[in-house]
Amino acid sequence: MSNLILDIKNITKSFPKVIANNKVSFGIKKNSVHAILGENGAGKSTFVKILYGLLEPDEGSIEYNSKPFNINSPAEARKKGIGMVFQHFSLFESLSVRENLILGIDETMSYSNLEKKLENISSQYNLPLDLDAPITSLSAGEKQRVEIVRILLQDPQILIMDEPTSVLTPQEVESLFVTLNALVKEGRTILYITHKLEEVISICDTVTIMRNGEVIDTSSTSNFTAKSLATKMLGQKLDDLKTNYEHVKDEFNFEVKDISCEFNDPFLTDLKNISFKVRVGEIYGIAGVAGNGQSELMDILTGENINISSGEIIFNKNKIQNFGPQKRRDLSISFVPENRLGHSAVPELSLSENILLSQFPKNNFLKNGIILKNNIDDYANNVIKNFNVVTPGNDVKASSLSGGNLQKYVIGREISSNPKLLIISHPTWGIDAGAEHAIRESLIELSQNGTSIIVISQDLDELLEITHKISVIYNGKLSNSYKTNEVEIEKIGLLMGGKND
Amino acid sequence: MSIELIIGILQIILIATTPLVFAGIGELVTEKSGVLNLGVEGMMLVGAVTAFVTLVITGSYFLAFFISIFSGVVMSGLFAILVLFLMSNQIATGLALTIFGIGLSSMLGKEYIGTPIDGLSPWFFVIFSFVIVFIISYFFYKTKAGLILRAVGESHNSAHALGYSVVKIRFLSILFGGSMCALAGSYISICYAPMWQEGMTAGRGWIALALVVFATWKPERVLIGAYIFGGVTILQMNLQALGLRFPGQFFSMAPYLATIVVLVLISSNKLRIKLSAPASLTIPFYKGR
Amino acid sequence: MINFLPMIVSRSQTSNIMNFFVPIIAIILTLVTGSVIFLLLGFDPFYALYTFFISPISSSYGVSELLVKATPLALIAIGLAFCFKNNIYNIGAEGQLTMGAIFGGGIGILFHDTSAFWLLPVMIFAGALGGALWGLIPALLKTKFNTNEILTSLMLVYVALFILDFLVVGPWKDPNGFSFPKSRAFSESGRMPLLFEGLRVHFGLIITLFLIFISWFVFSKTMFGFQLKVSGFSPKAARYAGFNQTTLIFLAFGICGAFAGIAGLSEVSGPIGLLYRDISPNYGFTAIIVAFLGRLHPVGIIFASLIIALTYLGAEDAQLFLQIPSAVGFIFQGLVLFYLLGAELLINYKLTFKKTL
Amino acid sequence: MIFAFGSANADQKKVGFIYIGPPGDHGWTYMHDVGRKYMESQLGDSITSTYIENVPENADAVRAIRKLADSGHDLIFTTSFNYMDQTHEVAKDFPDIKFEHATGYMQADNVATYSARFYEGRMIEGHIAGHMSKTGTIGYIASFPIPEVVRGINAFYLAAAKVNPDIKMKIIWVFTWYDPGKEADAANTLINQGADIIVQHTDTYAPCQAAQKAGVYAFGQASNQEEFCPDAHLTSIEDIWGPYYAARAKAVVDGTWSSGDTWDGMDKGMVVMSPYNTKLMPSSLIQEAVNMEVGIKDGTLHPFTGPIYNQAGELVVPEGEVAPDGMLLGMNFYVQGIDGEVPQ
Repeated sequence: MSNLILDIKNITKSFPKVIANNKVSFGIKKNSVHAILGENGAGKSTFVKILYGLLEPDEGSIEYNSKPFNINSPAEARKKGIGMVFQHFSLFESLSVRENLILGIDETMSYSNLEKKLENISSQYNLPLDLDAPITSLSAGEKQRVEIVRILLQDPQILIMDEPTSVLTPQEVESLFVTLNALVKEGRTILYITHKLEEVISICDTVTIMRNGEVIDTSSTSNFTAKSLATKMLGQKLDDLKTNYEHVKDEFNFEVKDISCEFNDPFLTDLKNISFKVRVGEIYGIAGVAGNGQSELMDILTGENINISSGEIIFNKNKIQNFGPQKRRDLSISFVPENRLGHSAVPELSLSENILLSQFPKNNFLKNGIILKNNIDDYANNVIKNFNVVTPGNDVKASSLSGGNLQKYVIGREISSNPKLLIISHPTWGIDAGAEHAIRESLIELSQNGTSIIVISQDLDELLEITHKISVIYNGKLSNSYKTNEVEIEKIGLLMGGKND
Repeated sequence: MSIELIIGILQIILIATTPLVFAGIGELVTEKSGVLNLGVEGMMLVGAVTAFVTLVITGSYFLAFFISIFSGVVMSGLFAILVLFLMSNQIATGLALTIFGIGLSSMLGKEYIGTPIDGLSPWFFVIFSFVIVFIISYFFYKTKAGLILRAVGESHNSAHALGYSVVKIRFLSILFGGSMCALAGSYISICYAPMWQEGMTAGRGWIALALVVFATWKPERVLIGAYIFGGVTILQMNLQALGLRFPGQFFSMAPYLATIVVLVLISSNKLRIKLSAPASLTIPFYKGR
Repeated sequence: MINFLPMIVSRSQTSNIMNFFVPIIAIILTLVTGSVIFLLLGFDPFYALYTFFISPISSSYGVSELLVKATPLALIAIGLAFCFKNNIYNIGAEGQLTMGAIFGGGIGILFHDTSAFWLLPVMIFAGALGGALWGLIPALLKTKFNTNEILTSLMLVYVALFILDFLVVGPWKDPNGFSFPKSRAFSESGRMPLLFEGLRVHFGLIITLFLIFISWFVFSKTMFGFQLKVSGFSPKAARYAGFNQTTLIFLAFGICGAFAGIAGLSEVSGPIGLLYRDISPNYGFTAIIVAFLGRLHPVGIIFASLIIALTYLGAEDAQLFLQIPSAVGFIFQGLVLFYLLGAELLINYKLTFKKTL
Repeated sequence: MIFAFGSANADQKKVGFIYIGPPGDHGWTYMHDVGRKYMESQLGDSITSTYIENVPENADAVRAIRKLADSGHDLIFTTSFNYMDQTHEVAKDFPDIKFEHATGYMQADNVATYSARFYEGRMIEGHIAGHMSKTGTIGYIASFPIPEVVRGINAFYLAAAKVNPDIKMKIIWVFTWYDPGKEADAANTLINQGADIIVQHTDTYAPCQAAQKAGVYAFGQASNQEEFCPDAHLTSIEDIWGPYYAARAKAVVDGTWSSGDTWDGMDKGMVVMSPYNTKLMPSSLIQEAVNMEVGIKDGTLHPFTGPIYNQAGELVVPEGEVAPDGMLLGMNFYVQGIDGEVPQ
């Protein structure tokens, strides 16, 4: 008998353009926290989807407690004692917590039994829940709690956690770790998927490092430092990015004054008295846990929503709060919203056509409402060339590009129009390390040329890396701003958790 | 107005509204699972003709309803295969189903127009229409299976991630919708106006579709919506019969205008629609992402 | 375990070859199924198909009739394309057609004894206006009250038909018509000129081809067409771009209504020449099939309108020569649309056969 | 494309029919089809006949009519009012083909018109209703406000009021010829409002069935509907087109056809009352009805005999006179005593 609960052998899975998993093999010890570490696009998600029965591998096999493990669906996986907490919660927003929990149980269970069991779980692992609340009213941390409780109801042997901390405040991360430790103590095994080095060091026993769909190494975490892990994970050393404050001018060219916005909609977060100022050439970061009003604020900054309750937005002395996106672009403001597919780009249209989306009033693209295709193609080709977008041409559908390439293309489209202010949300969400690096570099370069940039991001590391100033949005309120190179990370963590100064 | 008159009017309204309730609740279940089937009228017609023809041939009411419901399953199954497996546009496919149903029903019924049958008393079905609404309501809000169905309509990706078979659940919901539409049709040709005539459902399928929005996807409210429409239709006839001097065309328009007005009133509260409409409605589910 | 079930895989570019072949595949499958149906009904399938699809257009008169029937279908369908591209499901074109006939026909009745060159253009304009106004009601309800346009546009069909009924039995009835439900005839200058002596194909065809050309230009070359497309594919991207979606909805409904209105007017001022209750054999609904069958593309719509028109003509010939019930025409329409929608999968996805574990 | 017609005999004449509905509807189109078959049986090999069903009353009708003309038909019957302009449009291109348009009022050298005086039957129905109604309330289901329907209502009322001056008519316009559900609803509504006799001027037998179920009386429409509602059915007005069709086809065969306007009634057998229901009606009343038929046939009895007043109380037909055909043809008002107004 080995002490491996899972033995993965030569799992291969390919998609039309990419081999997502190439002969993945490693073992997971019983009663441990096992990390799978890798950049976005390294193949972690594909692997866990195979393990959980959501995808079928092309080749390879898995042994579970030394027996062949063949499953075709998550239901079977759960029956065999494997549970999974998804990165993007698989919750039903308009249903209640109770209903969501019931959906996670396979056997039929009477309501009274369910509630007894819930009480036990809640107290045992310190996971309090309001059963009647609709999911949409919960914070990200609470939603994750629902996910975890839903899985614990099944009493799983293996718990897969997919990037569990990406939407949590540092304090919530702490309490998650307490819960995970309690679970391991009981003899459960945790498979922890992440790209965050510190988490691997602090909580995991063993780590499997993946890159480009292949396993690079599996070893005890005690053999690694954060730095050595990073080197293995990234493969090659990327230059450190340098923020410097020298080029930031003293004058402000953008100001948000006391903006409030009431939506009267449980799916949205009301914005309360938001104020901040941005200097010429400054990168201003807005941190915060997802769902605290970022997208609502973004809509107001871009002009997609101009129905604010009160307040002003001033750019170069123009009051622009009533301007739509087009009028703001006329003033040389550019935007890149979070979602590439269907927001900043139309997946069904060609790259060329996507240029027109935000650039149509400029650059001689139109003559009497008629599209001048050649000029657009030229612009598209320049973006592709200058921003190293990997694509067969400008006429392929946007949806056919990888996340990183499309994001480079979208950001390149905006930067190429020489904006005086760029407002960008989650610039490197869900893309590979190389593209991430390139995008951050180009943002820094842009600011050095005198463009002010506002970055909204949940990725605190990213903000710490590139911004000059940082503030935190929590429950629709924006904190004071701090110089990024002076602020303590604990301070930001507290602000993200709503502990105000 | 005397009590008898009012009771009489209510009876007529009950009889006239019942097919709308059947078709409406069937479509509601389909939509609740995230699929919009605009083929209601076509399925009702095929349901009506198969019931009638079966009754004429076999003389068995049971077989008539059984075969009719089976025809609804076949018709909606055709739709389900197209939208679930071939991922076709739900709106276009539903319209195609209606056109196909119009043609098919008049083909099947050609030889049977004007064949006399003994109509069946509507009252069992009138009561059943209320029962089925409450069964569906219980099913949705008190059973696990109903919860799963709602969850699939809410977010097929989450439901899939939890291991529920989105396609299977939608398939069954579509089949249930189809069988209820066929039942509505067979009620029309066996109970309501016992005969077969081409196109005899006369647009009731479209009204049933409006009812679902009316009802903001809540089963009990299908009843309310259906009875508002049925009520207005019968009341305008009563007003005409009382000799009110007003152009009859405007009386006949009343149910349609009332539908528009109520739809406007209900949907002008955007939030309510957003909260109650199945979030995945009309969005095809594509597994191999 | 190895199985050979096909897998569905998304294509990086929509397949142009498939774009062309899919409608042809659909038609072939329809013909095959049609043969089976005819066989089951006890007819020689080849002769039946010949009667259905060839014999109706084997004379210049037949071709002219095909065009007469296809003209309103194509015109309404191209109008619907403006809506459908924008993901607006206007299924009330029949009502907009009726209103166009009422507005334009109203002018024709008012000037029934006028002979002037301006009469027809004014009628066409009024027809477009009437259709557009009727189309704008669901647009208004959708943008202002968030009301589902499928249902409102449909309800308005019934309302329009009752209004037409009211007018032809009431205020607009022919004073010399013994109270029959029909209006006076329009004057000769209020009629669509015929294109060929002795054939019914009329100037409406030219208008339709012109408007289809304009629509093609708008869809493929102009910013407005681009806006419709973007707003149809992803409304959020349209908002990001700063397109005014309310305006787009109004424009799409207005254009569609105007086209349907012109179709209605050219029907009453073309082959009919007056107003009565039953001016359209459901052109407004059939055009929805045409629009989808033509894949919302102008050229596709032209072909689709001819095919669907042929199913009607064929159904008449099949009755006359083979005593096949007229309903078979509907069955063919349903079938061709089913096959098309099913086969459309091939455009956006491809099937790959590979072994799986 | 005429090869579909392997005509056995070169002299054989071909007769075509354009139908508004399906021939099985047991209403209007059904009776035309019965007439067509009667014609075939009478004329034997000297003719053949075909029809096109479900032809909408719009521009499509022209093509359907022309198709009949093109495929060698010698005589074409177009059997609904709104085929009028279409019939004339085709007829002027085929001067050698004879056309017959039902219920219209425009003739040409090769276009004759024909219609039946259904209102004569309404008079008898009214008379029966006046006797049979206990509640004194008649329910009348009307389709569209066209003269033929209004004429029927007036003829019915005048006869009924003669028997029972207090008789009341309740009229529901359903704006369809053809929606069984709606027709049944209308019948039930009328019954609920106290009508104990249902009269219909729509095409399906749903009203008669509703009356049967409710235990009240009903008159059928177009064909004998007794088999659908044996305990309610008093009589029906039957449209008997067969003899006319046979005569006109014969005229074509003989080469004696000429245009004209035929508006025949009971005297020529174009309007026939279905057998009176002996279970429900006293024999004396049946005898009265039969006597009325005789009177109508020999011209001593006319449904619109003065004095007739309109709703405003104006005398429209003076005492002792009968309404001229011109007035009947375009009748669009209710006579005095009927509640409500003609929709227009």
